[in-house]
Amino acid sequence: MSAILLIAVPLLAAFISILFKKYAHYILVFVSFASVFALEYMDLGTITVGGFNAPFGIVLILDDYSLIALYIVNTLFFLVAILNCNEFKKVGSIMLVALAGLNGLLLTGDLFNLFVFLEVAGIAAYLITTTNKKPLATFNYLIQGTVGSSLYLLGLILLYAMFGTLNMADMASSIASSGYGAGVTAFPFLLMFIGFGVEAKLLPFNSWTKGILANSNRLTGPMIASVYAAAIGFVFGRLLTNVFVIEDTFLIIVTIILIFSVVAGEAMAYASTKVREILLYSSVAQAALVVVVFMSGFTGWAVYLIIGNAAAKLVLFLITNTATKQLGNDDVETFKGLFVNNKIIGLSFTAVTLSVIGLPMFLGFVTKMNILENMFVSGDYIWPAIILITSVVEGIYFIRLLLNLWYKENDLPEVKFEFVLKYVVVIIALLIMVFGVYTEPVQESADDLVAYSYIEGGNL
Amino acid sequence: MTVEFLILVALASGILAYFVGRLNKVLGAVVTIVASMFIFIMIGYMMQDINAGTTFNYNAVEYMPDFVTFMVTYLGLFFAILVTFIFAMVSFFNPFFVEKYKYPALYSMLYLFSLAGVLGVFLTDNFMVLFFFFEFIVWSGLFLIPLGKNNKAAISYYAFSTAGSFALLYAIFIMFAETGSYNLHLGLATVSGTTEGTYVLALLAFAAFAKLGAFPLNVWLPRALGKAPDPITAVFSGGLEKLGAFVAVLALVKLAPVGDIAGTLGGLTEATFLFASQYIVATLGAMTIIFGTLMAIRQDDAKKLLAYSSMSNGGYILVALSLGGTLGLSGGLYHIVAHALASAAAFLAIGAVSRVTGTTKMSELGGMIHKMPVTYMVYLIAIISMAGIPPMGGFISKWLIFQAVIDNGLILIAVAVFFGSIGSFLYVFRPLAALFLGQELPQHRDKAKEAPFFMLLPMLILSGLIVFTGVMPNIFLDFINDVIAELGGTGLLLGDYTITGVNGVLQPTLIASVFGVGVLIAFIIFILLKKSKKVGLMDTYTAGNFIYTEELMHYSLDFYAPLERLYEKHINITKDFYKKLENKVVDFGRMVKYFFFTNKPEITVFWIIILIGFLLWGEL
Amino acid sequence: MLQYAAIAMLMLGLYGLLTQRNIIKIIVSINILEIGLNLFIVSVGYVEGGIAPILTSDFNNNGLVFVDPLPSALVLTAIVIGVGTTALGLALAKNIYQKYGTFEIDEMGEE
Amino acid sequence: MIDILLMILTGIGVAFFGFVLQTSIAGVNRKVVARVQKRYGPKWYQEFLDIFKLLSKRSVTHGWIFDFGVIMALGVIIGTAMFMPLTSSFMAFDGYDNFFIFVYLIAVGMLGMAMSASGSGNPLASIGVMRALTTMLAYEVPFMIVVLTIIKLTGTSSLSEIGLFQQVAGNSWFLIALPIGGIVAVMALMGMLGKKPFETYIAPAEIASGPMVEYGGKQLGMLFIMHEITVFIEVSLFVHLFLGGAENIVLFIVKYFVVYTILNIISSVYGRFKIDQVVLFFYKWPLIMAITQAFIAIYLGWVI
Repeated sequence: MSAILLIAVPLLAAFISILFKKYAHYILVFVSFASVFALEYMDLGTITVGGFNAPFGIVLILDDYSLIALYIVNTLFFLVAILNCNEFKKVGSIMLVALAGLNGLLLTGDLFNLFVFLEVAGIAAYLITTTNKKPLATFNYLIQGTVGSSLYLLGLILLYAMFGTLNMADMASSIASSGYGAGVTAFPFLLMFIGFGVEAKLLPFNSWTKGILANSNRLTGPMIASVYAAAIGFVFGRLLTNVFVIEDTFLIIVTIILIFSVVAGEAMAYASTKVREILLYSSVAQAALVVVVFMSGFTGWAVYLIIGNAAAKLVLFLITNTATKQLGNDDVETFKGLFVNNKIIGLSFTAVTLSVIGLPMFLGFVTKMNILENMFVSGDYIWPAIILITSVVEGIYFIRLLLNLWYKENDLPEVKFEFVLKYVVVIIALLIMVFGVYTEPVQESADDLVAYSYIEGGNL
Repeated sequence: MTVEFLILVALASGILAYFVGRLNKVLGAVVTIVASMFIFIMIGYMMQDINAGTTFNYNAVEYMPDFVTFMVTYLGLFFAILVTFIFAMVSFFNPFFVEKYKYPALYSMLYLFSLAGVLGVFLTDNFMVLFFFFEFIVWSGLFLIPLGKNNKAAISYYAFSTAGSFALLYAIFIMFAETGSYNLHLGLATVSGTTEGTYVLALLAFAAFAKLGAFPLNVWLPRALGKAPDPITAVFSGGLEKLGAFVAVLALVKLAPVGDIAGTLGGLTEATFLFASQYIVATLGAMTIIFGTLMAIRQDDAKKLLAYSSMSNGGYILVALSLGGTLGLSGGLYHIVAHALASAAAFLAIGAVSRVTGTTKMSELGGMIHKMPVTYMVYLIAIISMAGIPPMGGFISKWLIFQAVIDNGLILIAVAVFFGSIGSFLYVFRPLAALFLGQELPQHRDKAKEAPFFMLLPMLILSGLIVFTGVMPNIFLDFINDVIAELGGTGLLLGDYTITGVNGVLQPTLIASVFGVGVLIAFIIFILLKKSKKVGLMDTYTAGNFIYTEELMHYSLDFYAPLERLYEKHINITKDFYKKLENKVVDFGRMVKYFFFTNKPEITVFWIIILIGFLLWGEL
Repeated sequence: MLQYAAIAMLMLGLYGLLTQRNIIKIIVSINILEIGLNLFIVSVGYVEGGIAPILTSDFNNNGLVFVDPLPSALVLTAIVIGVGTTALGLALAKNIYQKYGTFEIDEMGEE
Repeated sequence: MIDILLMILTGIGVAFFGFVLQTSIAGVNRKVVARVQKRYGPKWYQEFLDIFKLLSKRSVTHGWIFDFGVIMALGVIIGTAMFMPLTSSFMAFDGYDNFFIFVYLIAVGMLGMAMSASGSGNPLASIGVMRALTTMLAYEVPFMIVVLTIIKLTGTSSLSEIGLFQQVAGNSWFLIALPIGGIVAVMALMGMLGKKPFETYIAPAEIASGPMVEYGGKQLGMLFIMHEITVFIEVSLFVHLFLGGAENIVLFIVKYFVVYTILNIISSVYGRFKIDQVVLFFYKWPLIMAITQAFIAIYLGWVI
């Protein structure tokens, strides 16, 4: 079956679920479950929509890169859906729209189509965050999201005016052959970079993240922090590796933004005392790191970084939000000694955090080592220094958090975690540990992923 | 008996200890004893194979990624035997201490995990495997420390040792970029002498300083060792600090020193052939000695005092290794052995006291000798060696280090080294007088009783070894000569009983026997004369008035008051420095939060316009 | 000429976002921004002396000069999306008013 | 086996000779100091009388550590004295008279005495021990820096060879060759012997004579013997290092007597420092002088 179904079926289900309000969340769970398994039978290749071939019509591309992206995003989406289906009943249809938008984002090969799916997913995201009961924060997110995507559209149109095409592969080849100096294409690329920067939580553009994630609940936290972050990360990666041409002034601006995001992200996390804020700011820094790795060209390892971060943030936000709902606020003080009497949750939380820091025996360690190794081989000495110093800071505030959560003698907070959550969290932690030690498959798949991330050019 | 098998045994027994520990705390700890003894004996066997002159290369195990290789070298084996021995001895204490901790099963598991890590670090010739186990020890040590009193110490421990291990990682990658492989010997060989060599040397020295707790990075050592559970402090100061010494050997010995020959300071007749890098490391080592000694003299908590003493001994090791040459190397390596044994024994003795009385604060203790005489003797022998006094091992290594310092004519470093050795009499005597001797305080009189046999056994073995390394050092020095030969230096000139340094010959057995003869004569004089009347401790010369309260008659608080007054004002220089550093990071974080994260949308729009303006600055 | 007007409106929208603290005014300035953007998109497709790009019976050979149809097609979707976001914005404004009783962000106070 | 026994016997002989020599010279010096204070002073063998009177008295003990400490202190000091070369050629253990052995074995003696003093349960004794150790920290470092210079110049750390080095025609005694070093050594020697300016830790007027407060009878007698032998070791160290050792025994005794008497005379006119003044004093002038002397002698080679 062709990949278009991944977008069509959720949209159809969304409209059906509006009719049967009561069964909305069952439809959601069923569709997301089906989409995860449908991926098995999807045949790779490019799908032209409406018969027009590549440079003229919209084209969807399913290659190794987007297949892995789809697997990850769909499974994470399914996990979030399962865990929240009984609690958030009325959100079923919006989630389905979000699923369609995300799948569309990952599949599309056309820049304007990317804008449309970005908006569809964006609006679904704004609606999901309304469950936070913080209308001002959602409003803030809406405004910034719209400004970001309008700038993306502006940049897109400028490129269209210059090169006459909207198809990614065609755009890339025409930019290369057009012989324009980098200075010319810098402005539209910067606009598109800012447009995506807002969604990808890069520092100057992400003032919405604090409002949304700091008071998120079991649905919005994992959705925004892991599912959306992963999807945006993958798409941004595809854009960065295929379309963008990054040279002198544009490169300077982008590097400044990224260095500032990584360093400031870690500093902010170090300075904050609320658990969710720590996770939020560390995911800002991780997002910037993903972009850095994409820019230096090791797409394979960037993919593994995204997977590691997305899984980790899912587990972390699930546990933190469940505990916050039952404890009231999420200060580190009230969380002290949380794991003393629920050890399984504690162990998986610790395993996942240590993997994010990059300590041995975990997936994070393998990814970080290989990224640093490739950076050194490619002669870049500055970024590894920044990464190492910031990961020391990151290590300190995560360990401080962990030790507070584990070691406390009297009046421990009573938090009940239901079985499904424990089950999911433990599986993810085990996966991270297994792939941390048994690194064979990770090594090979990362190297050959690098080769496929370049699209072989639509139908040309 | 391959290395992977031993590491697997350690890991497996760790997990076994966890599950057994869940059933019965003490049994879990017993597993740690059995496992660490087994590993120590196996390492001992490996010693025979190596003595046959062949360095075994156990490489490639299927399920590990292909580049994991282990190699047993003299240097690695030297450290491995020493540290596994300390682990084995200290493990005897686990069953008695494990009930007190919050996660007893976790305690035994992590104890064996760090042992596995130690094996991994010392017995490999591949840098990435070394880093993997290096981090693994940091990680398992991290969750052991908070089992003691509080977890702030664990955070500073984590901060410094990760900074150290990431510096090591950066150096590894520099070498990888040069040689394309992670081989340890190849990497160090190709890089030494080049400009990258200076970066690698600086980074490896940074890592060694962080792990040894040397001067610039010493804030974590007293906090972590003071607050950690007692057996863990013994393992840390005896065993895990030797990781830093191992990295120091890699940095200062295997890597050719860098920089111009500093000795030729214009027309000096006595040109010393030391390189700039050796000078810097030696001076930092000297500052560590002075700082450690001064801080140790004023500590009230016995464990903190011994932590500072292991810091200043770390300084000795750094000075010795940085001077290099036959004397420097053999002095440094022998000091590692002597210090490891002495500080492990001392910490175990203090641990035995704290198990019975619950506190190691000297102001709350006194007169423990009357109830714990054997622990007292163990502690006495340990501190004699730690202070470097003749009949014990410490004197031999200090004598070698003095020879090295004098031979190189380093005056200022000699001042620090002499100050350190005399200062060590002071801070080593303080716990002896305040904790063991003096009045026996009533609150401890009934509770205190001698440590059980299984706690005394390791302590006695350790003190026996301390005396043995002092009286018959040549056996250990032969093995150290093999290590030096492997590192490319020339070994020490050893007669059957004598050690010939640069400017003097030493026969330790003769000193010990003359010491014995002297004591015999004094004993004969003592016995011949009239027997004295036994009198209680309270019956002392107090100019006539009657005394009733022991506390008033026990001098332990502010023991060296006149000396402490001299440098009271500027004690925590480094602590304040790191506090300020931390505050800087927190302020920067808050400032960014204030500027970038508010609920008003115009912030983002403002920054977008700024960025676009920045790009289009030239064009319009 | 039209492009300059479009860019001016875009600038105006951005200025509105920067200065206004009233929720409704922010939504209005977002709309101005989007209209300016849409105008700009349409203006990109303009061809000097081109005729409407509709193939009718008498304009069926493609020798004629047509105006580029693609941007105007894109504008359709852009406008629809603009409507969607504005509708959502207004709904949120209602919630905010219900909760805080005012539209001025400053008076709402940090939560 | 026999020669080892012979060596040990000669060692014991050397130690005994040292004890007798020092006690008699101390007696003579008590007369010299008395003359300085316008009185006649006791007979020259008064020191012997005091010691044997004490040894015959029955006294009190505060437990096994109290006695063990005294035995260890006296034993170690006797052991150290056995190593001491009397003249540059005659010594018990040929070639093993290393400088560091003396410095460290004296420390063991100090440790033994300190251990038993603290073990006596009297806080004044512990305070006295603390003062003794602090003063040792003060005078030891400058002294060892000067000795470092000597060892660096002569290339050997055995006392007899240093003595022979100074007796060679060309070179003069180190007291003259290293003038500043000589002054520092004298000051350090006064600290070691506990002579007036630095005798805070064993001054009778201070806390009931410092560490010795709880001793009496044979323990005090043995500590007196230990004190005498320590003085013998320290002064003969000074003689070998700075006054060019001695070709024959008579010259050794003359030099020994001259050094000890001059020190006694100097000390009889001084007051007493407080403990932190002692530390401050030693770490200000003597240390700077020692370092400059070392720098000049080693790096610039200016040796008279």
